[in-house]
Amino acid sequence: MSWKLFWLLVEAARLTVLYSAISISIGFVISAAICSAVMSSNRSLSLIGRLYISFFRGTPLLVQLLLIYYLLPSIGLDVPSDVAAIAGMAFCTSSYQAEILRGGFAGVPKGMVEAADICGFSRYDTFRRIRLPIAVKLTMPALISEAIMMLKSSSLVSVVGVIELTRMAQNLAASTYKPLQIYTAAGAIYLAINIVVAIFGSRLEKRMSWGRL
Amino acid sequence: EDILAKVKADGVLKVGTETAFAPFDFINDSGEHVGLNVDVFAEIGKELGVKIEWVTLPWDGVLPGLESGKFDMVAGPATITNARMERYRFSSPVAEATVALLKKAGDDSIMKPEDVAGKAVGSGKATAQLAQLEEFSKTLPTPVDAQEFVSFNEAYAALASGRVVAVANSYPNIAYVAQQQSDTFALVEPPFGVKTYFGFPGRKDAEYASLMDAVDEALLKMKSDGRMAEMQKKWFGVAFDTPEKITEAAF
Amino acid sequence: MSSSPAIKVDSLVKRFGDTTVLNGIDLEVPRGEVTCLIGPSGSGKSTLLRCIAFLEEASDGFIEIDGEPLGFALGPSGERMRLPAGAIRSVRSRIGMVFQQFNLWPHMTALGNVSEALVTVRGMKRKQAEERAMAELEKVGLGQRASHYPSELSGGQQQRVAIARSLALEPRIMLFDEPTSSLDPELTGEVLNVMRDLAKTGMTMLVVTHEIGFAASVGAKIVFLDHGKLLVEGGPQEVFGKPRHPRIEQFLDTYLDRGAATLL
Amino acid sequence: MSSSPAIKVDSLVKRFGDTTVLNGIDLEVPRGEVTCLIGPSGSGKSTLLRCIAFLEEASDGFIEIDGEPLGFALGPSGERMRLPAGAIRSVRSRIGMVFQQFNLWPHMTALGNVSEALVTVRGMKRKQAEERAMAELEKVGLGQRASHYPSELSGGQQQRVAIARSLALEPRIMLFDEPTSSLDPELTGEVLNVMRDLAKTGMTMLVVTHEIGFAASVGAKIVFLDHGKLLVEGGPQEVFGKPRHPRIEQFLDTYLDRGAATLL
Amino acid sequence: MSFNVDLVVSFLPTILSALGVTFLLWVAGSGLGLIVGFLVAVARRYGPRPVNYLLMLPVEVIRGTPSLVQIFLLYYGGPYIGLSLDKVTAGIVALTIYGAAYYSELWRTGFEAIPKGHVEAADCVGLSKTQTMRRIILPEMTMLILPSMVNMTILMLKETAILSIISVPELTLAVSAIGTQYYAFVESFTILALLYWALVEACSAAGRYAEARLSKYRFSAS
Ligand SMILES: Nc1ncnc2c1ncn2[C@@H]1O[C@H](COP(=O)(O)OP(=O)(O)OP(=O)(O)O)[C@@H](O)[C@H]1O
Ligand SMILES: Nc1ncnc2c1ncn2[C@@H]1O[C@H](COP(=O)(O)OP(=O)(O)OP(=O)(O)O)[C@@H](O)[C@H]1O
Ligand SMILES: [Mg+2]
Ligand SMILES: [Mg+2]
Ligand SMILES: O=S(=O)([O-])[O-]
Repeated sequence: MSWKLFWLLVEAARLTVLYSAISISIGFVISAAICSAVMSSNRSLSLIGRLYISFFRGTPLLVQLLLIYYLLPSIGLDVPSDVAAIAGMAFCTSSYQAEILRGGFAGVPKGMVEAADICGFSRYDTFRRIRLPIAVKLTMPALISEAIMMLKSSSLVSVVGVIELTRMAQNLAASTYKPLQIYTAAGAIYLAINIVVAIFGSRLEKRMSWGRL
Repeated sequence: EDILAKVKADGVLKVGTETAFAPFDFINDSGEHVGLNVDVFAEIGKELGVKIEWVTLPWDGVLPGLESGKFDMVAGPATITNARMERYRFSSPVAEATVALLKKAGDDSIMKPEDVAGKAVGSGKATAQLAQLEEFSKTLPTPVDAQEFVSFNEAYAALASGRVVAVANSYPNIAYVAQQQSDTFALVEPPFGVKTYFGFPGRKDAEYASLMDAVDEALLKMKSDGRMAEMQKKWFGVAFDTPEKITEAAF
Repeated sequence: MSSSPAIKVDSLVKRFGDTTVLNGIDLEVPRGEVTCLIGPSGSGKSTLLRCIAFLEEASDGFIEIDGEPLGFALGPSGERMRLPAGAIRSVRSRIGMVFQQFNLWPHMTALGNVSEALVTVRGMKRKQAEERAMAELEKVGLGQRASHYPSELSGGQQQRVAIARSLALEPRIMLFDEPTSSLDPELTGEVLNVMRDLAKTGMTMLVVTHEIGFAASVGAKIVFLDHGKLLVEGGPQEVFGKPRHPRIEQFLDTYLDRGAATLL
Repeated sequence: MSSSPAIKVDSLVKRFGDTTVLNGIDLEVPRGEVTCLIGPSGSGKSTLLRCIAFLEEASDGFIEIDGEPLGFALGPSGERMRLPAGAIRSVRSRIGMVFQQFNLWPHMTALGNVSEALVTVRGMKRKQAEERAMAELEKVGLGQRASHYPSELSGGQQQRVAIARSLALEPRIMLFDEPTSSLDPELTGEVLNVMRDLAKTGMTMLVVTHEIGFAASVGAKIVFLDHGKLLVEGGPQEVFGKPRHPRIEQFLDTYLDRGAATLL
Repeated sequence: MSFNVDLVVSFLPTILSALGVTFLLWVAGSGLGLIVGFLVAVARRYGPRPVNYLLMLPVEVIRGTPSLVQIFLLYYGGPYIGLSLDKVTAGIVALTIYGAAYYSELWRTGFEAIPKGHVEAADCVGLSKTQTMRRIILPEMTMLILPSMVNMTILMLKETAILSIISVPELTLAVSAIGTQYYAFVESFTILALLYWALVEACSAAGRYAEARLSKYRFSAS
């Protein structure tokens, strides 16, 4: 395989990284909100959270992207393809992240929350400053896994016209008829990106290694 | 609102296609979108006096995109069949789509289409080409073992790795593959089965009629003045005779 | 207001499901002194403290802090009525609490633990809050350890950080729930000394403890709880001096039985 | 066999990386008596106990239980040799241990915690095991709480379940690592009575404790550990009686400081 | 856009049999993946040090590359090295390997969360390693990892769709084929979304049921 083709893959991988990074970050903010809605004692809030998760976790990302990109225009909302791609990915990953976090929240010792109560924290502050960081720490490996999964699922955003790594590989495989080489190269690029993510993740885990709770 | 009027007013014709369908649409070594469609639409643009704006999507997204108005028509050509004509309006045919076989280079056991009797032959799932292969199989002493793939690109991979001995696909596509990868693949002449054609799908709705008429008019002009034949030669190595209009397909 | 006790507990009842854990507690905690809550395991000491800290809502009865009702008050037609959240927060902010298990936040340094509420709750600037926190940590002898995480501190040090965290918010009343029972004796000493110093400053303190020695020497008032009821209350001489209530006698016997007397 | 001590520790060394935590311990724990292990924090008491329970593997030296080697023995050519797993399991099954933290299993009720090993390890029928467990729980005064999960029990109650869990297996030797550090005086007395009864039935006990009073009155033998070395050992009079070893003197001072003396 | 109900009805038998294939692949892939992942996690967490490092490489490579690429290489690349699996076997093998890598990390998260003392207590009362695993570690960590396990199992369902690339007659391939043949894309995507959603809901419901049964005790990390 020529360097020229490989470079085309690398160029496309830049989009993969960009779209993933943006949507995973946005997704995390959404997931924290959704997770607290689900755990809320307010029943309708909790129901909304659960429906959100049910929909975005229950249907394929492909279908969600198609809905955002192709169905919204029919109700007069024309979504550009980059916005559709990021929104679709962010909604999807947030539903998974919310479920992961929920497990983490169950592991936050009650005493930590009571200490915040006593110090006069509002529920929002307790959530933001105490429960969320501890829950994130407890579920860090799962969250990093989810980020890596999402990075790979980003291949589906080609359906709204973004030519990212997988799509470029498919295009090149179709014109060069050397799919094994092209896909191996694409796989290696994904691996390289994900190794960086994993290293970043374990750094983060170390930084959060204030020992056992 | 009349779409042709809108296109002319904007000065832009938006065309959707997928770029994994050589030699009609594909990405070349320099990362450029090239192929017969690109050349044909460049000419259509000249005829209509508008610029062409390409929207490239995977095939799964192309027809939904057409239906939701993301673009005005589709370039990625499709075999014109009666079932499909119920849903879309097709342009005047731009190439023959009759089915031929691709084999591994140096495979002497297959010299003519009939030689695949009793062997594993791949094709695209739910495609017109697969249907033709199955029809052809019935005429053979022992039927072929027809293997279905999610797209032709996987079928070629299966051929290269020896999982099938041949792939049935439209003549222009196969001829191009054989020419590009002469070390690996070879064309089995002649094509077989009934004659079918490739056309560009567009919408049947009334407001699109004027646009599709104008495109047909441009295509006919290109066919009559030889531009079409020239482009076919460039991309397929041969020129095809294509009818002016298909109203009733072979199946 | 200065005439009202720091804490006034009135007919407090707390049930968990079918079990009644506190069965009508009446208690006054005087201002500026140390009141010690003793009693056997399961008698409801922690529960009472948690009700006063409003970590648990009492099932019935009332609590007043500095004469102001906490959580519930008597309504116009004589019914028990929940107060608005704002009122609860304001009354509660006068109370600090130190737990048996320290409950330091593991993701913050000692300094972070102490300064966090100053920033988040009091809205102080981070820098200013950290200066205040540092001063608090120095008071409990931990200036050198400000940048350590809880997991890097010994139990006694962790508990002193927990005390500093509470004190930084300048509470008028401090509640302690067995602050030394998960500490070794040598470390216990550090924490009890900090508490003694605090008592000298005139802080109102309500302390659940098993350190009878500490209760006897520092407690101005001793309260003995048994089976969710307040059984005996009074100064250390009244409670521990002879003649004693038979239940206290029995309670202390087990203590003497441990042989401490033989040695000391 | 009856002439050998219940536990014999011979030149035991334990290193964690570069730090030597136990630095050549020789110790005999006599049968049927209570031996108390005291010493300042970090002196290696827990580590020694954990080596004897085979929760840690010693770096060097030997341990014998009832005259049988635990974990390691001297090989034919004089080298230290690891014994097969089966032999380790069999020797180890004679030992029960109660931890400083309760270490109850949070997903089982009190009854489940106590009966689990009876079913899983001893192969008893569930029903029979639960009857035994129930009896054990009643001995520590928790018959009423059998169906509660650890999170629903007070600290004191949790520790009592942990003790019952150990006793249910009828070990021949019991190791206690500060078993009463979260119990109040009254319950400590009950538990210590159980321990005394156990000693009378021929149970050998090795107890790490900060309850100097208990050590002085119940311990037939007192062992003082300091910086990973055995500093003083002997009967309570020898160790605590005057004149005392200067290090012991210093150690005891920290206790007097807590003010226990003012009362008792 | 219009929706052709008759078309969907006429293809119901094809759709249902494809649904069956998808379901089988899902159950086999995630079931085997769970087991293999568990063994990998146990070997990494409780086995000798070198085993941990030895297994780290394949786990990270599998987690780091798209399943599409893995399946493509296994099925179309396999014959070049004499490994000619049939498509369903290749599909299940690929899913199992892919799932095992992810599941093993979840299992490991759970192992890490168990306080050491709880395992030591089991050790002291004579529970063997397997008994400790079965009776103490697994039940105790369930509440923490159950939501992530359900997540992953749902992702495994979606991964089965990738097997269309090696022509396994599963749901996505079958339904999108109807789309290709009749150009009925709205219909096919709607059907796909509904069927996948139904399977996912069944899985989440099972997860919720398990959580409800297990939440009698509150997981405590102390
Ligand atoms: N959340 C709860 N649900 C049910 N029962 C509870 C709960 N919390 C406490 N109890 C019960 O209430 C009783 C009193 O508990 P509390 O913790 O107040 O006792 P305590 O006097 O502090 O004991 P200790 O000295 O052991 O800490 C105990 O019997 C306990 O089991
Ligand atoms: N796993 C370990 N790794 C490194 N150092 C350790 C480990 N366990 C214990 N230590 C160190 O060994 C020394 C002795 O610890 P040990 O727990 O035995 O003391 P102790 O006498 O039981 O103290 P305490 O009274 O506080 O419980 C301490 O300095 C401790 O930091
Ligand atoms: Mg208590
Ligand atoms: Mg210790
Ligand atoms: O080993 S025990 O936890 O049963 O003491």
